[in-house]
Amino acid sequence: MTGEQIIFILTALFTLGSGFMVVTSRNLIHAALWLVSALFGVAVTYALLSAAFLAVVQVVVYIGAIAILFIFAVMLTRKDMRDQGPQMNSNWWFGALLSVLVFVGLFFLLQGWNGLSRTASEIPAGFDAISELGDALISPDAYVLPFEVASVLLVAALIGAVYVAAFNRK
Amino acid sequence: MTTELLIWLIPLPPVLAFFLIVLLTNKNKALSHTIAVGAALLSWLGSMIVFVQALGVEHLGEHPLGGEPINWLPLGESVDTYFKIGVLVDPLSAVTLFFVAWTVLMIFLYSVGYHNFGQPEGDHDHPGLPPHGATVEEHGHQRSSPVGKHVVPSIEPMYSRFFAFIGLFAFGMFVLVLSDNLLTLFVGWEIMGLCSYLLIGFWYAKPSARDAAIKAFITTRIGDVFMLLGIAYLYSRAGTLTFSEIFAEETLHTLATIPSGVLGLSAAGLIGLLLFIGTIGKSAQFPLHVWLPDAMEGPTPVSAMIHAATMVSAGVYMVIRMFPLISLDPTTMAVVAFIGAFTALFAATIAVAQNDIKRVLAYSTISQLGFMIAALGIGAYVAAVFHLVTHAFFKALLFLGSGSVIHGMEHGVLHTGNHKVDPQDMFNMGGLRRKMPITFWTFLIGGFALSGFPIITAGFWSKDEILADAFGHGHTAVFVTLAVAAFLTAFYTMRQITLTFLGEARTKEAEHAQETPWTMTLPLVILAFFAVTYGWVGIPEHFPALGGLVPNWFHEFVGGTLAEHPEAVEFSVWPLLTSLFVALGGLTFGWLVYRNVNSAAEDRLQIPVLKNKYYFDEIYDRVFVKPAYWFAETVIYKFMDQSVIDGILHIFGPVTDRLGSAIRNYFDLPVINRFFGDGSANVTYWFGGKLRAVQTGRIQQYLMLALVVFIGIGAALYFFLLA
Amino acid sequence: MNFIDTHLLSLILFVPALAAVIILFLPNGENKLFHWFTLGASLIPFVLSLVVWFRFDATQSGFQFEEAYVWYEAIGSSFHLGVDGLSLTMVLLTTLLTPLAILASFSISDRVKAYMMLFLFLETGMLGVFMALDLLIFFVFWEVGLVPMFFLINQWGSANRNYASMKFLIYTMGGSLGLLLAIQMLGVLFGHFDLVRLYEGWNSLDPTKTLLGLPVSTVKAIAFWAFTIAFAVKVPVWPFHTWLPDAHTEAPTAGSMILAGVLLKLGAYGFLRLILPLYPNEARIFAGALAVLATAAIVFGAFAAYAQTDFKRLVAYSSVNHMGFVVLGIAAAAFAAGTNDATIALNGAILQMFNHGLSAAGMFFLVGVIYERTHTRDLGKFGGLFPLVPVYGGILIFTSMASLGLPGLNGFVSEFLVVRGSWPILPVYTAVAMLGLLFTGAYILKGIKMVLHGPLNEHWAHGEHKLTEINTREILVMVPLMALILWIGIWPAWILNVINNVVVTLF
Amino acid sequence: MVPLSWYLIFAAALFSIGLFGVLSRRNAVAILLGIELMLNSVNINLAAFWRYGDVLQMTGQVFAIIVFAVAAAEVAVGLALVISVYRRRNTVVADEINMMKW
Repeated sequence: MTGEQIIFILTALFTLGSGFMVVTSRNLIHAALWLVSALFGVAVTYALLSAAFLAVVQVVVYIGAIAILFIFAVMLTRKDMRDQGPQMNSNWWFGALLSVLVFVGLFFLLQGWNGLSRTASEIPAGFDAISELGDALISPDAYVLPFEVASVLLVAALIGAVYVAAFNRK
Repeated sequence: MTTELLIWLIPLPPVLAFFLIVLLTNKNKALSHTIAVGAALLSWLGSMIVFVQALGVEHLGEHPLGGEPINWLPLGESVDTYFKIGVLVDPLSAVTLFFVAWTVLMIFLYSVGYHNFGQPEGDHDHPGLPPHGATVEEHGHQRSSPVGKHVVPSIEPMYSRFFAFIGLFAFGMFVLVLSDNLLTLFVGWEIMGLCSYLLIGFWYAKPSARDAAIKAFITTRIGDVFMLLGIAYLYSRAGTLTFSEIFAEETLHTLATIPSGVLGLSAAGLIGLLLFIGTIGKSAQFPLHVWLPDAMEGPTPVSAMIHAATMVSAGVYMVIRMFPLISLDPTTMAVVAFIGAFTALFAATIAVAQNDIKRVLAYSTISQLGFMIAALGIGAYVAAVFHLVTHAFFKALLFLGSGSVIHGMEHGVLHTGNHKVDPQDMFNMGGLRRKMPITFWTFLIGGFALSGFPIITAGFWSKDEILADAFGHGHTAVFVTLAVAAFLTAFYTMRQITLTFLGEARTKEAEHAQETPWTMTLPLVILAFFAVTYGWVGIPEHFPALGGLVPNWFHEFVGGTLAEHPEAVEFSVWPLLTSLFVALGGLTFGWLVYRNVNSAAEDRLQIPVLKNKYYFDEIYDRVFVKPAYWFAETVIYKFMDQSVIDGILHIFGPVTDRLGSAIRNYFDLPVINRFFGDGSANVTYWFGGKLRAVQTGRIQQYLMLALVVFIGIGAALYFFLLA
Repeated sequence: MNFIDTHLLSLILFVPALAAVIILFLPNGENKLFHWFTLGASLIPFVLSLVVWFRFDATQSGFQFEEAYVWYEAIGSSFHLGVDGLSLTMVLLTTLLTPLAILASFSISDRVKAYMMLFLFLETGMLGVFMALDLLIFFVFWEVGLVPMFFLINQWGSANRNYASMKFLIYTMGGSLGLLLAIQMLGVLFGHFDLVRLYEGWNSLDPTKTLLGLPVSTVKAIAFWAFTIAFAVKVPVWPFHTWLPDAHTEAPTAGSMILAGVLLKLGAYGFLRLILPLYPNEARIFAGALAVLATAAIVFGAFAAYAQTDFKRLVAYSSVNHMGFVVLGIAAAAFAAGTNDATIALNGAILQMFNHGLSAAGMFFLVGVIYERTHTRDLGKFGGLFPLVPVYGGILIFTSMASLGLPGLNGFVSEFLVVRGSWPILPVYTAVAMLGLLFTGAYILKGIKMVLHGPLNEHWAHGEHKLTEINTREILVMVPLMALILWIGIWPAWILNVINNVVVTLF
Repeated sequence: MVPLSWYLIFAAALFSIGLFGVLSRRNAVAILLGIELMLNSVNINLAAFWRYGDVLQMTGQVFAIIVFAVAAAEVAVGLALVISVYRRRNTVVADEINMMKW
């Protein structure tokens, strides 16, 4: 077992544990904070995968923006924060069963796939993943269109969110 | 102008007058009667010219005037099949034309006076009712002081209309006389029928006049319908309706030999019989005589005279015209003779008991027409024509005379103002000879002619000829019947004269009767002239003393109409004696009986059965009119149409309705609607109701459900497809 | 002009329909405009049909002014128009009566627009039947004529109009059901509906052959009866006549005029156009039955008319009576086709159709005139009106006499020809029919007696009920009718030439 | 070396946990949290396939970036909705937000 493997396993366990806490903790603030740690674990995973840019974006966008947004939302819906009743609905067991089923199903599917054992390809010398990514995002031959669409989506979401949440609406 | 064209033109003036008066001048009385009388005068003039020219033609019977007929109706493939119409003046039409032209002109002239032309408008006169007189104020010498009120006859409100009608009537008569074929003859015949309807019903607001008009039209129409059949039959068998072609020898021969299949008659016999039924209607012979007495409801006596003296002659004219055809079958001839003789006697017996001055004349007309028919039935062709002509003159004279009498009486009624007195009832008259001398003398002449007063009157010669023919040809039964009828004729004529003119006035009104104006008396005088002189053209050759003085022109001339010139009957003294006896005896007897009778109650001949005309009107009403109406209304309309046919139809409605609702109630509703329609809806509804629990609105449950399905489908796909 | 020359019949046929469409776009409520526009529009076909009449060559046999257009090629039907003497007479009658009927309906003030449109469509429908030389077209127009008349009765009729209009519609529809089937059968057999070619092909069919699995004679007999019943209902032949008094009585005046004047002729026209030429043998076999029905129509029609107390109903029944003579003539002609008697009978029958069109239209109009003024048709409520309305009275008597068949007027000529033609062929029936002729007189005189004659009913003499004289417009309606009645009565050759020619060549 | 399967199984586990959160939590905000987990697991997969596939093709990373953007948008709108609902109904319990039922 290599060191990398050990690091991966630790990271994965940490992430999954945090995720488990996200979905199970009674206090929503705690859940949000557990989310932050789970996202952090995912960022580490990106780093393990040599996707440095993704790891950075994960930290900046997810942890820095989205997680904070959650915390704000939790605070804005304060009443439920105090609500210490059951955080699970009555069908939680069925949800759990389904989740396990999904996991088992996925696992089962993965078992039958022959590409599982492949190893990571070598990164060529002088390969600059970030600039390649930048090129791909803005190159007309590549993904400029989805990129632009994503930006439009963000603008729309921005306006939509403001509109929906605006206070003085009747 | 050629004679042919002139003949064509003779009927036209009266019909033009009719249209002119109806369309343009009906408001102007003087203009209307001027047009009408002028038209009659023109026709008269044309007729006289034609008559004189016809006299000048030798063998007129074989070469009648008339010229080529014209094509009227195309009836088939070739030109030959055209129905042609034309005019014809042969001896028969010539003599008829002569009396028609004269009498028509006289009627027109007489009408001017009769309808009180020149008199003021009536006080309460109303169109459709006879005029009731007008009150005028008589002024004395000082204008401001009226001497008194005075009622005078008032002018007829529908004066112009009357002249229009008689114009049309004259047209019909001329058409009838001048036709060279049976169809146009029938046209004229029917036009006269219409006019008689219009004229009898002239005072249409009087229910009696209105009903009499209808009765006349319908009764004659019964005859007409048969006649139309006869014409159709003749046309289909002979292929023509033109007289000259029908009377061609081979045509007659064919007609006489074809059996008709009815009563063993030959075609000619059946045709003759059918045509004769037309005559029975038109000439008011038994059993269709009932209309003529009622026709006296028309304006007295002008239209009455039209019916009695002119139109009814048309019927006789037609059988005389068709004599060559009718004489082919002895059975038909026997029927004709029987009907004629029977009617002659039958009508005479009724006439005896009538009190209305016009009704007596009406029945005497029926009776005299019976004489002619009977004469024809025994083959006395010339005698029938002769009597037709003389009768037309003297009967016209009598009717006009009676009209004059009534008119005079109406003067009296207006004078006394007692409108309850019937100016037509002879028992209200008496002694009029002093008040109305011209009327009296002319009426006397007419009456004597009717009775057959020997030697001087025309009626004697014609009637004598009929009796002589009957006797000479061995028709004893006819001879006896006619002799009795002639006796009765003389009797009731004298009764009429006695009651009307002789003796003393029986009422105040009769005392105040007045002679009528010249427009009425002038025709009387002219007709009286013919009533006397016309007989002298037909004195038999072998008549004692007189025979041979004047040639028997009439026999020669009229006999020429027939292909075979009829032989004059051998002279025999018995019929002469008989006719002398019945005429003189009847007259004397009548005078003897009635010179002292002063009221209807004293008249011993007022036998109910005679007075009521053998109850024919009542019988016909019960047997034909009422049942016909009952049949029409109850059987045909109410029962057959409304109950049976409509009943059947109305079954369709409910049946379809029931069928429809049955299909709806027992198939559509339960099967289609409830089972399939509502059923599937219910099933869906039920499922929906059950499934709606799923629709919780909770997003997580939806998600779970979606996942379940997703997993299920995914698993299924995996295991069944990939494995 | 060339277009007009070559499309005369189409123009006559479609000008009314076109005018009806134009009326649709005229402003509402302008009653006068509608009146005069419709009158003008209906005069155009009349003038054109006069042109056709005068250009028509009576000496030629066959159809003239023919027009044929592709119409429904798949089933072999073409839009084929043409006239011969028979149809031309009827076309002239239609185009003459329609303007008069429209003039007569100037007194209508209720929904004038719809009324006038229906009338024009009605004219197109009727003309189409008379002109069609294709069975399918014939049937289409046959039904087209039905619909406007239904609405005219149903919407503008008097009290019992619903019943009458339904009876009219259902009866005629029921009759034409067989007609449609028979036409379809002919279409299936021959692959086309062209009448001219059918005339040639139909009678040359081999009688031993089988058609549709049935012997030819059976097929023919079925088709014959289908046609006969359809036309018999329309004529109407006794006992299919009871729709007629109802429909005529309830229809508005102008509707009755057209109904009696033209629509009844459609049935008789069908007999002459289709049955006699197509089924001479069947017609001969069944002529006796037809004659019985015709005689029944004549006699019972006259009796029923005599029994009426409703003036309009009386006139309506007179139509049954008069049309009976048409059928009698047809029956006689069918029985002895080819003989001179048959020719005469048919001449009479066709002329009678024309004549009855004139006199019945006139009579219905006159009834309408008095009904408009008094609002009653009960004969018992009139009486002695002659002094109040002398001109009307004169016209009524004149027209009644034409209806009665007085010689010198038109009815006599045709009735005489029918009697003359039928007597040698069907003597017994003709003799019995004479009873009807007698009662014709009785009911006509009854009508005159109850309306004009007798003591004056004071109700109509004074005050608000005072009867007013017939006005100029109404006289104008009657004048052409009366002129023709008199003209045909005195000199029938002008029209009989045309009729005679077609009778000689066609039958 | 870490085999690809480890990443995939890790991502699947994270996905299932997120799914469990989405299906089971009462609080709407918590549901959104679960969604974030699921999105992240997807991103892990994308990155892993990039790394274990053709490195020169940047498709995986590009998609991951786009998922970031979508996630941001989703969270923004989702939270806005939650807040809006909270204001109106005074609750963020998903079970109580059931206006959409029949």
